[in-house]
Amino acid sequence: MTEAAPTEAGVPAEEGAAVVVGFQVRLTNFTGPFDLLLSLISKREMDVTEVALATVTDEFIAYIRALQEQGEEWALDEASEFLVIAATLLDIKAARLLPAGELDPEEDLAVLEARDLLFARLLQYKAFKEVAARLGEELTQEALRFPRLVSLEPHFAALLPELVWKHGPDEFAALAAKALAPRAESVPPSVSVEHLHSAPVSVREQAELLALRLQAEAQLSFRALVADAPDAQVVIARFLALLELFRDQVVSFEQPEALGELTVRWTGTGAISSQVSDFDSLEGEADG
Amino acid sequence: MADDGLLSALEAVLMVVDEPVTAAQLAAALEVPEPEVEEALLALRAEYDGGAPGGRVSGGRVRGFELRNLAGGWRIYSRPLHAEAVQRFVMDGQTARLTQAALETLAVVAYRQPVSRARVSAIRGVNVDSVMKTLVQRGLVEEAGTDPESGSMQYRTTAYFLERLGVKDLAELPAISPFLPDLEESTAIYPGR
Amino acid sequence: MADDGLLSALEAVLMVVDEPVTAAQLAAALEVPEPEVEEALLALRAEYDGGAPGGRVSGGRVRGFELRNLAGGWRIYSRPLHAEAVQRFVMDGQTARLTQAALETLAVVAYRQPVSRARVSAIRGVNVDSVMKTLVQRGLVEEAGTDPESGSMQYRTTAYFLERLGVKDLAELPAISPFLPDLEESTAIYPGR
Repeated sequence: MTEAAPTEAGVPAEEGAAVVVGFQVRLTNFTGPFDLLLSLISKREMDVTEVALATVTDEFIAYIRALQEQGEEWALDEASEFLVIAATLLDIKAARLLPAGELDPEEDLAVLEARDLLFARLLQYKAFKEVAARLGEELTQEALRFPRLVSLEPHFAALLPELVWKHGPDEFAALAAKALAPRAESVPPSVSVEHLHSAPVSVREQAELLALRLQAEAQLSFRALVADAPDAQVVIARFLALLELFRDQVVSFEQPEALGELTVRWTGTGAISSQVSDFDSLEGEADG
Repeated sequence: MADDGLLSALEAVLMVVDEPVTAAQLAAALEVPEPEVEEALLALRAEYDGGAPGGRVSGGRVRGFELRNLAGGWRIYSRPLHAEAVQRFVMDGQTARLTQAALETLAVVAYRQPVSRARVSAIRGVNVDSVMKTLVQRGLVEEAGTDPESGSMQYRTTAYFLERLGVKDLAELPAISPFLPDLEESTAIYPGR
Repeated sequence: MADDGLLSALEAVLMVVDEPVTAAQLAAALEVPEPEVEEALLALRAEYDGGAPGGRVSGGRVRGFELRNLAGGWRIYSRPLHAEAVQRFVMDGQTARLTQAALETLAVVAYRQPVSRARVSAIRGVNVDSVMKTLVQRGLVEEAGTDPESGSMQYRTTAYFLERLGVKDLAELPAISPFLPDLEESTAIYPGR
């Protein structure tokens, strides 16, 4: 993965770009994962296509990683939304790295569906973002006009009908409590768990497990490595873990023919690399 | 064609309104049929804009104020050309600009209303609870009852939003991409879940 | 003779200011010498009264509003000729109920008095100028002198408010949560405020 974090994405900053002294990467606050994704895609002057998504995945991951390293205080629930997108991007990328047909048809379909849904959501967001910009311009323009809003002349004011008043002291106090309550912005951020339908699987843990097994056996088939996986998520996690280990150059793959048996060989020396996964360290943030 | 007496009486009432007022309300106060009031309002608007009202020979000058039909009612505004001068006298927080997050949330509510927070969150990809609260507090968005199916609170834009935007009703909002997919709330973009 | 640009700018300001403004204030805001402003104000007044302003050939119609110079300040009022129509409008049109915004503003004044408009705006996160005006007009709130430090006008509730609420004095207002922080900061959806 490229380590270059994106700088200065071409999207207006919200409450100013966050800059921490001593850190070279300048980050812009985005209003959400789609905002970031669109910005990355437009920076590369590409259409919203599969190619674009696969290419920007690394930058997307790098961006959220850089945010973390910078100690950026972002709302945890927003972080988890970023992670959902990141996970989808990674799945799409992973699918592209495989020779056609490697995934079983069901999983393949799932990746395709995820990709299409991501495209659709991204397009939807893009449309709203564009129309929001127009609304913003119109609101700004409209703010140049001031309505006539003057107090009634006393002789007219005297004609106002008697006020209908239905609040007792307690109701009024409740109203005051509400009006004086700290506003939304002061409420501590809470983590949304709506999208978490099942326990997350740690890619890092799976990588460590695989590394131990591979170190012990020197080489194993992928089939053997996932034989004890209880569900599809663990299989996916192990697959992603292998990609990470491959990146770290501690394993090599051998596959004599398409769709044939995939053999994984341990090529690393010394202790297991602790730097297992970008993605996983983020996941730890979300579920920890 | 509206007579001078009606134009003048309308102007007198418009001087004391503090929110957009409908032709029907004006008709009731003036005891004149509503269509006549509507015609007179259009004549006044044209006149303030420098046109020649109802059959007059020559137009007048462009006035420093304008009559506009917004958010379902008529109201007098200062002309944008003079905003700088007016601002020195009217201390008003109205010019505060909304952040991008607030604008996007407002846009989704405007085009998808009535809509739940969860649905807006799904479209924007982020939690919108606090932004929505602030929009409600600013009077741009209001609660619109609970959805009978899901039981979740629905939100819609207010008349004040229309007024701030300078439009008469929701149909006047700029068109949004016609190819916009109308995705349901699902956030299940993650495969295998 | 006053040019149309100056007349128009003056109208813009006069249409939206609530308090009478002096020729000197207008001259400063528009960056025009005071005698020119005075001349223009007289021309406007004559024009609204149906006269031919500054050398124009023919006069217009008598407007439903008039420009008056009271106690050294200028302000636009509705013309007394139409008082009957205006009265009918005020009596039917005005809602006899306080809006939610007015109630909440009143609640903040009641529990934080004496308090300035700026402070109430900060607490509520919205501009409260016009609702405060309504509350004063309704006799529920009154001016309570200026704050010696900031020089801003302070507001307090009136005896009429206590009467409507059904309590004898302020001490009888039910206590509200003692844990409420006294937050001044303005809302975070507006950048740079």
